[in-house]
Amino acid sequence: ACSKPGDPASGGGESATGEVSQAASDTVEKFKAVPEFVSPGPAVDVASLAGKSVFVIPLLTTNDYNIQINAAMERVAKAADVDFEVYTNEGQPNQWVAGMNQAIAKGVDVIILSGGTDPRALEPQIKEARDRGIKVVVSMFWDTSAQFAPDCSGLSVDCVDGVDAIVAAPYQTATRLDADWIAVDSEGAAKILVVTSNDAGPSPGQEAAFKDEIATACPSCEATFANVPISKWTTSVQSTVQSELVRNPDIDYVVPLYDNMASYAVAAITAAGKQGQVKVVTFNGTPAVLKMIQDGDIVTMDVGESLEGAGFAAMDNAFRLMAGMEPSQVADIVPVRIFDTTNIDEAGTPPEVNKGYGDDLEAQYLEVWGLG
Amino acid sequence: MTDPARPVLRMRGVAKTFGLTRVLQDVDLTVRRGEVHGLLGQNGSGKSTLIKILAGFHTPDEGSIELDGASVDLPLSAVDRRKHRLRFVHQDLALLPSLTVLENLLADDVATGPGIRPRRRRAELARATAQFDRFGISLRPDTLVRDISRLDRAKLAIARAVSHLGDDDGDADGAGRGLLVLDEPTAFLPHSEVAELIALMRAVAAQGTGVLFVSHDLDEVLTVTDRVSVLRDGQLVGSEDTASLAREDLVRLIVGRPVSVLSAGSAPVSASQERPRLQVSALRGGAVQHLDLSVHPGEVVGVTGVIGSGFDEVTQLLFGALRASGGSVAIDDLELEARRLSPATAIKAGVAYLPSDRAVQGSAPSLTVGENVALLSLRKGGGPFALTGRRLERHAGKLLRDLDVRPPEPALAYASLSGGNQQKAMMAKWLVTGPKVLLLSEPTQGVDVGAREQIFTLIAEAARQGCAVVCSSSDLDQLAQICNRVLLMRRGVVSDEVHGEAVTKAGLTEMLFADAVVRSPRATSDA
Amino acid sequence: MSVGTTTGHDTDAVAPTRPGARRWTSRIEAGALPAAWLVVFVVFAVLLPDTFLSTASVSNILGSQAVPLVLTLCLVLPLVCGDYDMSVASVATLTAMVIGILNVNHGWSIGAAIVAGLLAALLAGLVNGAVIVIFGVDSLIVTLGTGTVIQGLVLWISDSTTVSGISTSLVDLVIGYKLFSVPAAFYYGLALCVVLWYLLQHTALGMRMLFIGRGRDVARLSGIAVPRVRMGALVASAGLAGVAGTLYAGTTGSADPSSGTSFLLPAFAAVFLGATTVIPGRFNAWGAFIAVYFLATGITGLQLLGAESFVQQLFYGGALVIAVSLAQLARRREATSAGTTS
Amino acid sequence: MSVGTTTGHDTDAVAPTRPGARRWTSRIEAGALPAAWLVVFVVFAVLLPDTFLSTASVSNILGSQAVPLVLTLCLVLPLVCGDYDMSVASVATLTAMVIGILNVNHGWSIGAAIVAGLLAALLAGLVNGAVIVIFGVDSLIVTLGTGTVIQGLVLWISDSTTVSGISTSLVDLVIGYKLFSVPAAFYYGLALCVVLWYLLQHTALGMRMLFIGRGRDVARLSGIAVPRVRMGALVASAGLAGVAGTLYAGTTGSADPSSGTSFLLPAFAAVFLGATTVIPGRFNAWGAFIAVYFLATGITGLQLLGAESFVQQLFYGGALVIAVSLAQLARRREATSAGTTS
Ligand SMILES: Nc1ncnc2c1ncn2[C@@H]1O[C@H](COP(=O)(O)OP(=O)(O)OP(=O)(O)O)[C@@H](O)[C@H]1O
Ligand SMILES: Nc1ncnc2c1ncn2[C@@H]1O[C@H](COP(=O)(O)OP(=O)(O)OP(=O)(O)O)[C@@H](O)[C@H]1O
Ligand SMILES: [Mg+2]
Ligand SMILES: [Mg+2]
Repeated sequence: ACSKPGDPASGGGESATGEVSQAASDTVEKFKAVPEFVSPGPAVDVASLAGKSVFVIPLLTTNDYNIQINAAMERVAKAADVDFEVYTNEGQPNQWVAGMNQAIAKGVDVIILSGGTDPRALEPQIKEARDRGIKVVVSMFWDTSAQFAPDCSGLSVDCVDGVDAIVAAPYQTATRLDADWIAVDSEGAAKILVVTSNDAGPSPGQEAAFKDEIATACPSCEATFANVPISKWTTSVQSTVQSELVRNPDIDYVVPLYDNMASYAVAAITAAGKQGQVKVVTFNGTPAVLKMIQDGDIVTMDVGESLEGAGFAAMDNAFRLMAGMEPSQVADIVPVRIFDTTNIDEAGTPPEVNKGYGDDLEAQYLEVWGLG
Repeated sequence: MTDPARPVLRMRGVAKTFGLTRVLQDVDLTVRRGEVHGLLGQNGSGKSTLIKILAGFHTPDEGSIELDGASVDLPLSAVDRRKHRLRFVHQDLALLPSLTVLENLLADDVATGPGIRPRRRRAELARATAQFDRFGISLRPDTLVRDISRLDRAKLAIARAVSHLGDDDGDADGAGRGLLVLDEPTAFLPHSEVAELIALMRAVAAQGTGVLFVSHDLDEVLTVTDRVSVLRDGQLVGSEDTASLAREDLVRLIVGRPVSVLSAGSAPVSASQERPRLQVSALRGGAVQHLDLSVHPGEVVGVTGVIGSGFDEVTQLLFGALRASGGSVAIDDLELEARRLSPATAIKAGVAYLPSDRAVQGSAPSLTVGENVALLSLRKGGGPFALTGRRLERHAGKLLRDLDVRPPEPALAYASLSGGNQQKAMMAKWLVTGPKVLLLSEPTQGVDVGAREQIFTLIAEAARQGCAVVCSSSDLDQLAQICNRVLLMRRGVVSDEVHGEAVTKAGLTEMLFADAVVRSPRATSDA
Repeated sequence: MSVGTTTGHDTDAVAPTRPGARRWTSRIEAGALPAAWLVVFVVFAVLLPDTFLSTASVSNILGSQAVPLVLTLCLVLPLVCGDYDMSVASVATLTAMVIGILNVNHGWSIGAAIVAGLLAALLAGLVNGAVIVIFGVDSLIVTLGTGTVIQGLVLWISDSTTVSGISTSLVDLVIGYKLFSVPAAFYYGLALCVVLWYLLQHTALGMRMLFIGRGRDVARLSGIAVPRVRMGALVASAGLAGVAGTLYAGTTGSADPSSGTSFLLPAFAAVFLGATTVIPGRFNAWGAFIAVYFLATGITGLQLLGAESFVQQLFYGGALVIAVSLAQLARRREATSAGTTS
Repeated sequence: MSVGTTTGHDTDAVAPTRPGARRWTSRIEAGALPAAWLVVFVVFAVLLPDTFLSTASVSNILGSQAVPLVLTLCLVLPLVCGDYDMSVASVATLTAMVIGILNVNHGWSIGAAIVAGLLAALLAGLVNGAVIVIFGVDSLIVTLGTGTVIQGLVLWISDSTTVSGISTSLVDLVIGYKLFSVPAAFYYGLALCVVLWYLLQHTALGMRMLFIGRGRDVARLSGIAVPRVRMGALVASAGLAGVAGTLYAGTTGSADPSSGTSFLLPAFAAVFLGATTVIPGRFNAWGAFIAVYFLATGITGLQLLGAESFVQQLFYGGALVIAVSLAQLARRREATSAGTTS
């Protein structure tokens, strides 16, 4: 029932040059709508967890993305009367280590590595946490496509022994949506530049997903890829995009994988005088970028993810672990939505974070937790 | 028009302390229009400090200053200095080595006034050329100051100071004809140039400008000044008419006691007749074309000459501070190729070298006296990991006391010692290594009469213990006092030699300025 | 503090020469970087005749470097006076953020927002100047500290969020309007170069700054109001950083709280590289200009070649080291005979 | 190049006094930072008696700063000699990455991987030293350049990905073993402090380095092998950066290609802050130690208080500026009358 991007085309059959697969059109339509609530699993008796403690180590505490996720978590933790603490840091693995040590020393019940904190840089500490009986949830680091097994059995890639639950991030889902949307929007004739960032964990997987999706959704579309390391976003995204536009003047879609690269891509297009010819399509749904859809004609689509949803899902797993239950293993737990000119106003004017993913997400979670 | 009777400068009750050190106390000083006024005193007596107060660099703790009869706010502002035409040649010349000659020349002109006004490069250049012609300076305006000789630097600083004094708009709006302040300008100058400078001062004074002149050379002072003021330990011990003073009176005023060495021609240390300790053959490099020289233990050999003759490079070449292009150097039985000499090998061979540039080559002024003095003796501790620390302070303290460095306090910053004491501390640094060969370059430049005497004693003492001493200097008086033998260099070769009884100031002067035809270098050098 | 990070002192031994000779090598030295630029340009022009030589590519090279150029230029002023300013990137971010917040969130007109942003920058410069000049503290550490404080302030006022939707009139002013298909931003940088060049090379004030940088005490003895000029340079540097921030806001139409700092080290590299050319041995505006565009030309060429990003980094770092070494070699060539090895 | 970034020169006039007086203010100055540390400690101890004063928290403060401390210490060596090394953070990343790749991807034993990582670091140091000392190029720009090259190399060899799963025996060596519940890493940093302190304060070599930094000419004329010592300091600095990289790899059990660079500016801030204490006016090991832990104490206290990120930045930057200004004020107190306001 719930088809997602990447599912084999259900009805479209072979697509010819200039054609778009039916699956892509269907997917785009589906994801333009308000996402439906996906239940994380059986009900949890959260009231019995009062007084337990959750410790969050976000990727960093100086960006809006993590701040919003933290805020959502904090809200429900308060509702559940669970101790909640966020470890402030600037994104250095060294600081995360100190955070882990702090949490372990405090003897908290659950540690949530939230919003991109790399558990691979914390293996020793995660093992120590396990030895002390502290549960570890990794949220928004691994992609939905990753298989997950707590003991790493049968997993080849990237598993970290001692992680008890994950909340998968919709990176590749979103990237596939980018591809599908472009296929539909261009009516099967897009020349696409994807700006990747190989040193961002999910980027290589997203690149592969984009190639895969565009090949099925729009065989006649062409995609090229350019890599800009995270540390060079400020100084290099603009010139890289501009150079690529020079190299290949036919490019009409630029896909920076993440919102944080989008403004530089916009600057490149403006500076090249290609407003109206080249569109930017990206992912994250930060209000600043959604606003660009409202304001101008360069950013035309942004796949939004509900940061509230990510926070709730992480807390849901924390609750389950504290209650001694199996963690939730629903892959597509974080709501995702396509925002383009047709539905952008549902995100608010000006757009607000968490708006546009349905109004009752929190209520529905509270119901699962018996707090509703 | 200003009243001719009004003095150019009147300082009253000026006092200055640095931290807890009283450097100037209740100093009254008056410089009249058209007079050359000598300011004398031992190293550290406060002369330069007084001058830097006039330059607006230091703020006096007490006291007042009148310029052309009008009292001025303290610290003296650049505007007042400009208005009353105060011009300076500072002790260290206050040039910036990394900038060009032209830029240095313009420093005072651009220092004040509206900043955004455009520079008129052609006019600047024309003025510079005129100045250079007037002072006989043959320099390209775009040469860096660090690339020119010390003599040229001194001339440049003097030219810069005097450049506006001759302008004709003097005596306008209450300003007088100005004051020219020269803080030891002659330290770097050879005789002929000193004579020119004296003439210049006279000429400037004749226009009605006051001249304040600092020097340690009493003969100069007696020659040129109309009046002198003497500072001792920061206090003014007297202002007198020069005419009323004999040389001995001056010395007594400065030092507070009579100094005997200065009065008589010296009795040079006698050289022993063993085989030479230092043997130099066919040395060349820098401006030196060819030099053969042998120095016996206990012998003090002076090298002098005019600027550019290479006399001052002899010691640098012998130490490896300047790389030689050929020749050989033997110290006792150790033969060394001159081209291979480096300070490290020279030191290992028992050579010590006191450079003339104390602040840059001789010391690290920001480090302590103890560290500066002990740097070399560390090597004797064996290996790179000899312990320092408290032992260093004790060791250095003893050295300082032995050489009467005042204060003998190893923890002080080296820069806070006065010039003479800095030089004594440097002597301590080298003498403790027990050198076989002692190379000196202008060892008493800027050193007062008292300290000068002590340094001479140290040199004599080193010679007595078997050191071979080579001293390059342009100070003939000094050479006459310490040397057994003096070589005169001309165009890179030794052109003449004086020994024995002939080593007197008069004898040397005669040799230096004799219009003698240069004889064959081989024949005249060390036979 | 005597840890001292004076930039103006000469570390090298003297390189004595006859004046004629000095001229000659100095010219080689001055020409090393422009020559390298030319070589890079020609190589890419041959390799990529169609793309690299196109108007679009040239306009890309010129237009995309306005922010780095202005940040590099603003370092010139304090460096000439012998002071470091490590806070410029943070100040630029502050200005961009103030403009963004006032214009977008508080509905100020873009003009008023820019004025407020620049005032904030100047205020930061005043604080730098006061602590450095009045208290007499080492500039490097003070500006590292104030830079961090400003970074914290930016996070505070922005709530750590990116502000987008800055008035398109600013965007037009910066990259919208074009002359010879090169965005306006380039001409602002160029104009600033001209101003700085005039200031440093052709006014009394420029010479005062140079004197201060090369010898503070000597400058004072010459009657230069050292504290005032140093202060002025630090304030001007912050003000220009504010201009860079304005251009940055105009380029992306948004202000984000953290990205600006990545401009800092490249700006330092460029300003030091620029000091090897035009007037070798001195920080100068045209040298900075050439350095920034030399590096940008190489990077853009590599991008057009499709080289990976690590190749760009290798080029960037390698070009820096090699260009400086070459300039130094030209200078040392004749100095060797003087035996003045370090 | 005479743009000169010599670190050893004193910008301030000397403040000579009678020995007694000098000692007294010098002691106040030296004590300013430790006193500030104590104040910060006491404030948080009072505010957070349970959490801040716990063994766990103290051990966390001590243990988590090993990498920053070692990076700060490795800057001391070239700075004493008057050279900047801006490549240390990149070198540390390189070592961590070499260890990760060889150990994880190529199955080398951890010991062999560490040796290879440290050799890579030393090689980087040799390149730095060769270009700076032999070619005589300005250290700041050279190391900015080599740092970028090394960063590019790291991206290259790692394919821009994080390598995880480094042998647990390294992890145990770094943070597994504990003494008084403080991880071993802290004691490595401490031991390094002792070694550097001994080297700089108690050996002839240390004094030679000091003379090279403060007066290269006098050092040369005193027979010191200036090029060799400078080279040595740069190589040692890179080697210690390699040690920092090893500790980093051991702390996280992984190596990522980009996070290391964020250590650079904090390390510079700490080493300059450290130069205001213990031996004011000189870069020194214990000063660096105190500076690192002073800042870490404040930051940890704020974290435990739950203060927001920006508050930490305000503290960090503010503490830096205020501590340095206070130390300077103590020194100026008596020098004021000298009128040496430059
Ligand atoms: N900036 C300063 N701070 C502290 N003490 C200083 C400073 N400048 C000079 N002194 C001290 O003041 C005293 C007077 O120094 P000054 O330079 O005026 O002596 P001088 O008479 O010019 O000596 P010389 O003949 O050697 O030039 C010396 O003891 C010196 O150490
Ligand atoms: N380090 C240097 N840099 C540039 N030029 C130099 C240097 N040393 C000497 N010269 C030049 O070489 C020429 C000879 O200088 P030298 O030092 O040999 O003269 P000198 O006879 O020793 O006179 P002085 O008394 O000035 O030292 C001078 O014109 C001088 O400008
Ligand atoms: Mg004096
Ligand atoms: Mg000479």
